[in-house]
Amino acid sequence: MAGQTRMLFRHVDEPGLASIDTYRRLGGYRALEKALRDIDPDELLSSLEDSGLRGRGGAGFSMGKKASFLPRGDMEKFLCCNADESEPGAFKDRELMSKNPHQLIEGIVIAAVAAGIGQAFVFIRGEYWEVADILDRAVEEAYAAGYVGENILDTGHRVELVVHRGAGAYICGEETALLDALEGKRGNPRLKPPFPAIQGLYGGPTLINNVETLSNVPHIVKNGSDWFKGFGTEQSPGTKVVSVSGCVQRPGNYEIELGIPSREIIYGLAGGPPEGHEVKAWFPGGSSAPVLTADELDLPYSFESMADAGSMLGSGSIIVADENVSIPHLALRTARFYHHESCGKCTPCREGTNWTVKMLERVISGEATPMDLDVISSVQDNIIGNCLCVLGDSMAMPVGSMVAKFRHEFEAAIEAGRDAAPRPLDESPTDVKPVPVGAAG
Amino acid sequence: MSPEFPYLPDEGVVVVQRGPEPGGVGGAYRAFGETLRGLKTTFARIIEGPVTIQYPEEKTPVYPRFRGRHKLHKFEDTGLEKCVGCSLCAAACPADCIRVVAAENDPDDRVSAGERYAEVYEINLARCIFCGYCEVACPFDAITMGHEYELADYNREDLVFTKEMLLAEPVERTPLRREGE
Amino acid sequence: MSDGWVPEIKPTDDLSAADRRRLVESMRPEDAEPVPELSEVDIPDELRERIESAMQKYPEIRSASLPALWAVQRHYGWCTPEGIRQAAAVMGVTPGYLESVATFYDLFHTSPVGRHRVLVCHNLACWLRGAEDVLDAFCEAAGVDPDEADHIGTSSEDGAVYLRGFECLGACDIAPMASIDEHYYGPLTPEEARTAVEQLRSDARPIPDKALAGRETAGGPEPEPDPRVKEGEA
Amino acid sequence: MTNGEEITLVVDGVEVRAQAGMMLVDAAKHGDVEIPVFCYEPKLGQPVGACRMCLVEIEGIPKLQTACSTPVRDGMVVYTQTDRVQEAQNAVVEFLLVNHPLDCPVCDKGGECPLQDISMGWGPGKSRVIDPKRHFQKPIPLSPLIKIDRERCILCYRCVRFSQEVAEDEQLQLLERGASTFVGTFDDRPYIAPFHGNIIELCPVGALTSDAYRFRARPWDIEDAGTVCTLCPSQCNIKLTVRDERIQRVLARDNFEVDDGWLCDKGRFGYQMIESPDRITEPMIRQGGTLVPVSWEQALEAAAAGLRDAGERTAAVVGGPSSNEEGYLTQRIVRGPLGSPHVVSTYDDAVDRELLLELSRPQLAASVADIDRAESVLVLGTDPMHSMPIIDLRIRKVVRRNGTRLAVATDRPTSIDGVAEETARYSPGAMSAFVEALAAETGAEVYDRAEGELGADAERIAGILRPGSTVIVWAGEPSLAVADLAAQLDAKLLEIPAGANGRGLREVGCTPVAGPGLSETSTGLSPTDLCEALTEGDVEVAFLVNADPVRDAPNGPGWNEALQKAKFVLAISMFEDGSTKHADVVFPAESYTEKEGTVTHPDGRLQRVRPGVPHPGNARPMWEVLAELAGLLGDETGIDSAGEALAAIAQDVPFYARITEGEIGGLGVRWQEREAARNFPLAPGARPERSSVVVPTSHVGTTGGVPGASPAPASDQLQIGTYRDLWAAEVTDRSPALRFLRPTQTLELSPADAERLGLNGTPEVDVRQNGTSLRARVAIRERIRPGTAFLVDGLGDGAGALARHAVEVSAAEGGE
Repeated sequence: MAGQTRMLFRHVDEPGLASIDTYRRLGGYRALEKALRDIDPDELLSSLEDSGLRGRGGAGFSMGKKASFLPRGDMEKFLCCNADESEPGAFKDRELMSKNPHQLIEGIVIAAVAAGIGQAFVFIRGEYWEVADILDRAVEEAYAAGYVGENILDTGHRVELVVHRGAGAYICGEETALLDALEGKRGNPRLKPPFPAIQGLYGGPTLINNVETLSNVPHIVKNGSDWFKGFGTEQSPGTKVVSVSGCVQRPGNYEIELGIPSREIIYGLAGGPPEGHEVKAWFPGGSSAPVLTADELDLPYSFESMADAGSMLGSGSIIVADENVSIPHLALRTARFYHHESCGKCTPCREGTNWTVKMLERVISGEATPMDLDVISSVQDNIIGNCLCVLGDSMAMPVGSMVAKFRHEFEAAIEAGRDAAPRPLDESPTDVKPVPVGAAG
Repeated sequence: MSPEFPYLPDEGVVVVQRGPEPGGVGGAYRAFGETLRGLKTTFARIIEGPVTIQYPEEKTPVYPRFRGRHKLHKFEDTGLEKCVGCSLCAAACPADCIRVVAAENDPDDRVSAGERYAEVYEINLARCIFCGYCEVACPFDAITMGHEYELADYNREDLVFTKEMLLAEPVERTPLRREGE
Repeated sequence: MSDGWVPEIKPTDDLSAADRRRLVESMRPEDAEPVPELSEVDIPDELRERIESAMQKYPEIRSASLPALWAVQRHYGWCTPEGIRQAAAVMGVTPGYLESVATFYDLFHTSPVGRHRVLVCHNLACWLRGAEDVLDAFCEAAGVDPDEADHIGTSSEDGAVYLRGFECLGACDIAPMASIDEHYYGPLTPEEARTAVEQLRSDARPIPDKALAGRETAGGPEPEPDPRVKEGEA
Repeated sequence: MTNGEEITLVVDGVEVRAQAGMMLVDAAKHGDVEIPVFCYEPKLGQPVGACRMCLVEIEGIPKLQTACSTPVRDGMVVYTQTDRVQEAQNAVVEFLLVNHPLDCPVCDKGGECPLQDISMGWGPGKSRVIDPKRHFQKPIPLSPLIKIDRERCILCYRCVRFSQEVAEDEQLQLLERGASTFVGTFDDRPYIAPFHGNIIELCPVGALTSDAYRFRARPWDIEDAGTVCTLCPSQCNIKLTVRDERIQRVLARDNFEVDDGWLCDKGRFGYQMIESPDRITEPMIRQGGTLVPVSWEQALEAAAAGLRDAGERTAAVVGGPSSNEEGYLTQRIVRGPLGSPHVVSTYDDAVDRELLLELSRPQLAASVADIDRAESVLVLGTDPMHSMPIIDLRIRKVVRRNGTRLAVATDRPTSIDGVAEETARYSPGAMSAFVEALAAETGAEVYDRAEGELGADAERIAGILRPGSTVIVWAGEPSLAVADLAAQLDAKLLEIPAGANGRGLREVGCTPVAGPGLSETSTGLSPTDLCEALTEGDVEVAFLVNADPVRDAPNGPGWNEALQKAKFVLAISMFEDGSTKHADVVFPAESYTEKEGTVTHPDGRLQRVRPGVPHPGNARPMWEVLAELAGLLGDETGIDSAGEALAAIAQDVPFYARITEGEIGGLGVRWQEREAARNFPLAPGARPERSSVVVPTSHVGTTGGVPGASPAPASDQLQIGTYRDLWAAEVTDRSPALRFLRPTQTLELSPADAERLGLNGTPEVDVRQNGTSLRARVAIRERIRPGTAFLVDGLGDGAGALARHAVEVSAAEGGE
């Protein structure tokens, strides 16, 4: 099928790929051997930097550069693989880990060696219990085969790897919250600076990377950074796994090169909406990206063009809504998710998500007025940029964009809600009534 | 410089224009006109009867916004006191004559609506200047200025009005003065 | 006089002053929960072993709080106060600390739950494909209130099934889906939801053909390999 | 955090000078710019940046930054008033009020509420929220002392951070997540910890309120009166909230050099004792077996007559809470006109004057703030939680934030064991042996290095003490070894005295071995001997100044008998207690809220105690009464004011020379830092070559006190140590709020001993020694050294007399 370029997903349906023997038979762990035996860590690091590999978790920061921020020295340094994939619409890491766990382990070990790290963790979300079991087995195999542990392949390198299971909190995907959760605390984001690269896990320098990013590492090491740059665009080389879900015929993970038209992904690869339906709105980068409309389907799918369109590529998860979907309901569903997942540490996010949900509920129940839509918009503006981490913005941006782009639908929803449940306007919609004031004098 | 005496005519003498001679209609009007105009008001009031108020048998009427002795209020429906003992009146009082000591409500035996009620509420009327700031400050309209002004007493201590006294229906009602009266 | 705006004053709660006084008087210094003395807490050996082995895996003991709570939940079915106390005693932290952590995360239950835990995803992708109907079907079959299940989770009366509308489970490719006893199943129809509940009631493995574990990659069959992507050898 | 480098930044167009590394919020204050904050509180440690109230615009940074967590740099340009900033501030206030009820008129915080102030100053003025707010059960008791109203909580994290990062009890926690988060405890248990009252003061809204202060007053009804709490040696600086001449509450008055701005619950809620209806408010004379109120003239005359008759057979016991003035005048009366050398202010048997001088040398004295600067701290012989609670918080702070290395060497497990790098346990009474071993380990050659367990412990402890930057916080048996240890390590000493003003009383002459200013004087009887002499009749008159030896002395029953046998007892006391029941004349004592005078902190800081409320009933300033009494006995002191009393002390104590109330001021002054410290007397004679360990002889039981050896007690015996529990105090009994904390007698022993003696599962035991017996609950504690067990002293049941004795323990017979 046109459009797919399988690098990470190569041999994905090979039976038994998750076992070390199959993985090795297909060329696995050769990159690690090469990295440990033939390249010295500094060179390794610079080749990762040269490759231009950008973080696949959402922010899109250069992975090699991030690793080079870690201070040199003998202090204990940590690597955390962020496998807390909780963004609605994203499921690429699950597939990467469950189908090919050794690719990830190999990437982790190489990255750890390159950055002089001795202790690595995989923070996997608690819901992925099955995947964590697969990963646990793979780590055991890797330990047994000497790819992980005290003296890897007799080269004197040490990398310990622990799979740490989360317990259900979206916020732990935020890198500093992930650190707190890994330290056994409530997963609250920390203030930045200090950045994790300087002072992260247990106060030590910490490199945090996404599963997909680390899974790319063996390929770069094996084939060289120039080879890697042959894929994708100049700014973001390599392939990208795009998760397509929602109102499409073939939801799933598609590994593509960035820059192909979005229409090709949604209609070409994923089959587009069911017969007779049209795309009405789509999230180009998970539920936290501002929505785009059908008019914007022909934009090339890349970091830059999505940013130009006022949205973002994020983790590369496309959610498609067709014309049967009510945007106010979609907005409420989105807001509810962030309201539920807000950690509660900073005020604008905690109260802003909470308030937005209440207002959207009123929109749907018909207790709102069009003026409330202005309040909703203004509340989203008040959240954006004022929070401790990006979770608040993640709600404010899509909800704000929905109100801006589909305001007529919200107004219609208010009307419809009012007709369905008529109630006098002067009656307070809340159950809190002020104490009446008696006649004075 | 005063002229020498005896002075001569035409020298330093100012000639003054004199009014008309008395007599005639004009003269009569000039003599009684203003007086009659005054009497018109007098006779007009005669038919209204006497204006002397037989105080203390009768009370002096006051304007609606007259600021007399304070009153505390209760909710008509629940009978709870409106005052929650927030002490804002005491803070606003320029004469420092209000003393509030609050206490916690017992939900089983509620005095006011909130958590708090005024256990002690005293106004020292000997110090009060009846400025009405307490009324303005009150967030619950619990205290208002009434129309009672007969507040003299033999003992200063008796001028300290307690909550119970302020809550009680006033015994004496003072007639209201209407606009234009 | 105020301009008609009146502060919002609500009556205090239903706890009477006498009750409150009794509550205060019942509080003894020894009721506080500092770090429990290990010798005063009776801990099942298996639980203790699990927690201790988790503690060894990390540079700092507190990192073991999530694994310890998982162990407690495995052992008792939910994070019982007694279980939390036991874990706290082993780890040398206060039970309050562990409870605080436990209540932060969605997957820890701090109240009793049914035998089989069904988490029905109702986030965007699943919702777009009819998750609400699936959840309703589950609730109807289990005989629980959908609204309660949707918001806070609830268990069926016979204690067989715990149902909860869950935020994204990370399996939008099989939407609408559910996680049953930590295994993923989807895409589900309301009919299958009802079947699953019946199977769970008899403790059978539910709807096996819908299990994610047996599925192929959703991206379709392997496309023509890109010539640039080389075979295994370096 | 700051390195002292001065930098310049521009805040709202005004150039501001500040130290590099300071947080912007603090630096802006130098330019008179206030940036609103909720969660920021430097006392709680690193900023968390959670409330987002302090957002400001910084040139060159696109996003608004939190001023509470941004360290200032040279040349930084900051705007706090731009439209963008104001919009953000309005937004945050609006968000905070989404769930905050607007019930200010009933809220206890109304009028002194930061949320009110900030809403007024930085808020939008009007809320657009019409949606329902979240509901919780309204004020529920979080502990018997604090109520929590979760609806009002704005989740600023302050209280939780206090519990986790300052007091480190970790009982108070955030539960649930996001907008449902609330503050609570495990399983809804009460939050009971010795410092938990501080969260009331930390709370920026009315969510946490003091049960005792609830609805008692509004900020405009009250007056503040600053003074010093003399309930323990911490001498924390406090602020009394006074309404209608009654104390309504006690707040902390920040003094970094003393208390860091914290207060323990004893200091915070103990004020109720002062209003106790049981207080003595009139002078009284015993007539026909009962005390009857009389006029001051009669009482003074009777007192003077009693003292005059006894003359040199008088002994004075000055209690811990007495001020320097009271102590000075008492010893002046006793030493002057009466000619007696017997003045004591502690029940521990005194050291000789040389050792006293050695240990009190100004060069050796650590200030409290020295703990912050030290690289290692040794806690020796005491649990600061019970003896000087605020030090406990400070030690935790330096360990947590400065990485200070902490060693603890005590007989009983302490509350700071958990944060210590090394701990060592010795048997009760073996402190001196341990200190000698430790001194030897650090290189003092006059001592022999110890063998076996003792040696190993000493080596471990010595291993983490850093020479040149150590503070030794100690209490217990004074010996030259302590001074030698300090000398070896070039360390500084902070001794925790038994009484609240123990150091001051000693320095103004209330010790049998030295006169005012630790001058040479004829030596009086030590407390134990004094008790015996009173019983025997060698001393006839006891003059008790704020002292209750029957309760406070380890040998309480002995003192009871001694006072009963005494011919005449003059007591100055706040309450009728075990000692005043033997008194012939009683003067009403002042509390620290009524007193005027000075006290000396254990680190040598003179502080002023100032009256905040009037004297109850007929009570009078005690300096005045004592000066009058001195006059009646023939010593015309000429003291007519508290200031003159201080001047008299300054004259007699050379190292306090010329100190005045003005110089002491609000924050106090350490005498070691004044010029006059040079007048500190030098020890006479050369230092003895080898220490003669001064062990309180009379307490030495069958096994205690033998250096280096603690022979295992017989198989059915335990060696007893006692400790003075923080709550085993009169203030606990007399303050209704604190009464629930009164400890019950508890025998703490190790699991091994419990096993050995078959006490597992036994709720109560009888502890017997040589005919005396007392009943105690059983508590099994992991960290207790096998063979030893501990009882609470100060409960009035004579447990103190068992200290260092081997006792027999058996399950209680009969039950209650």
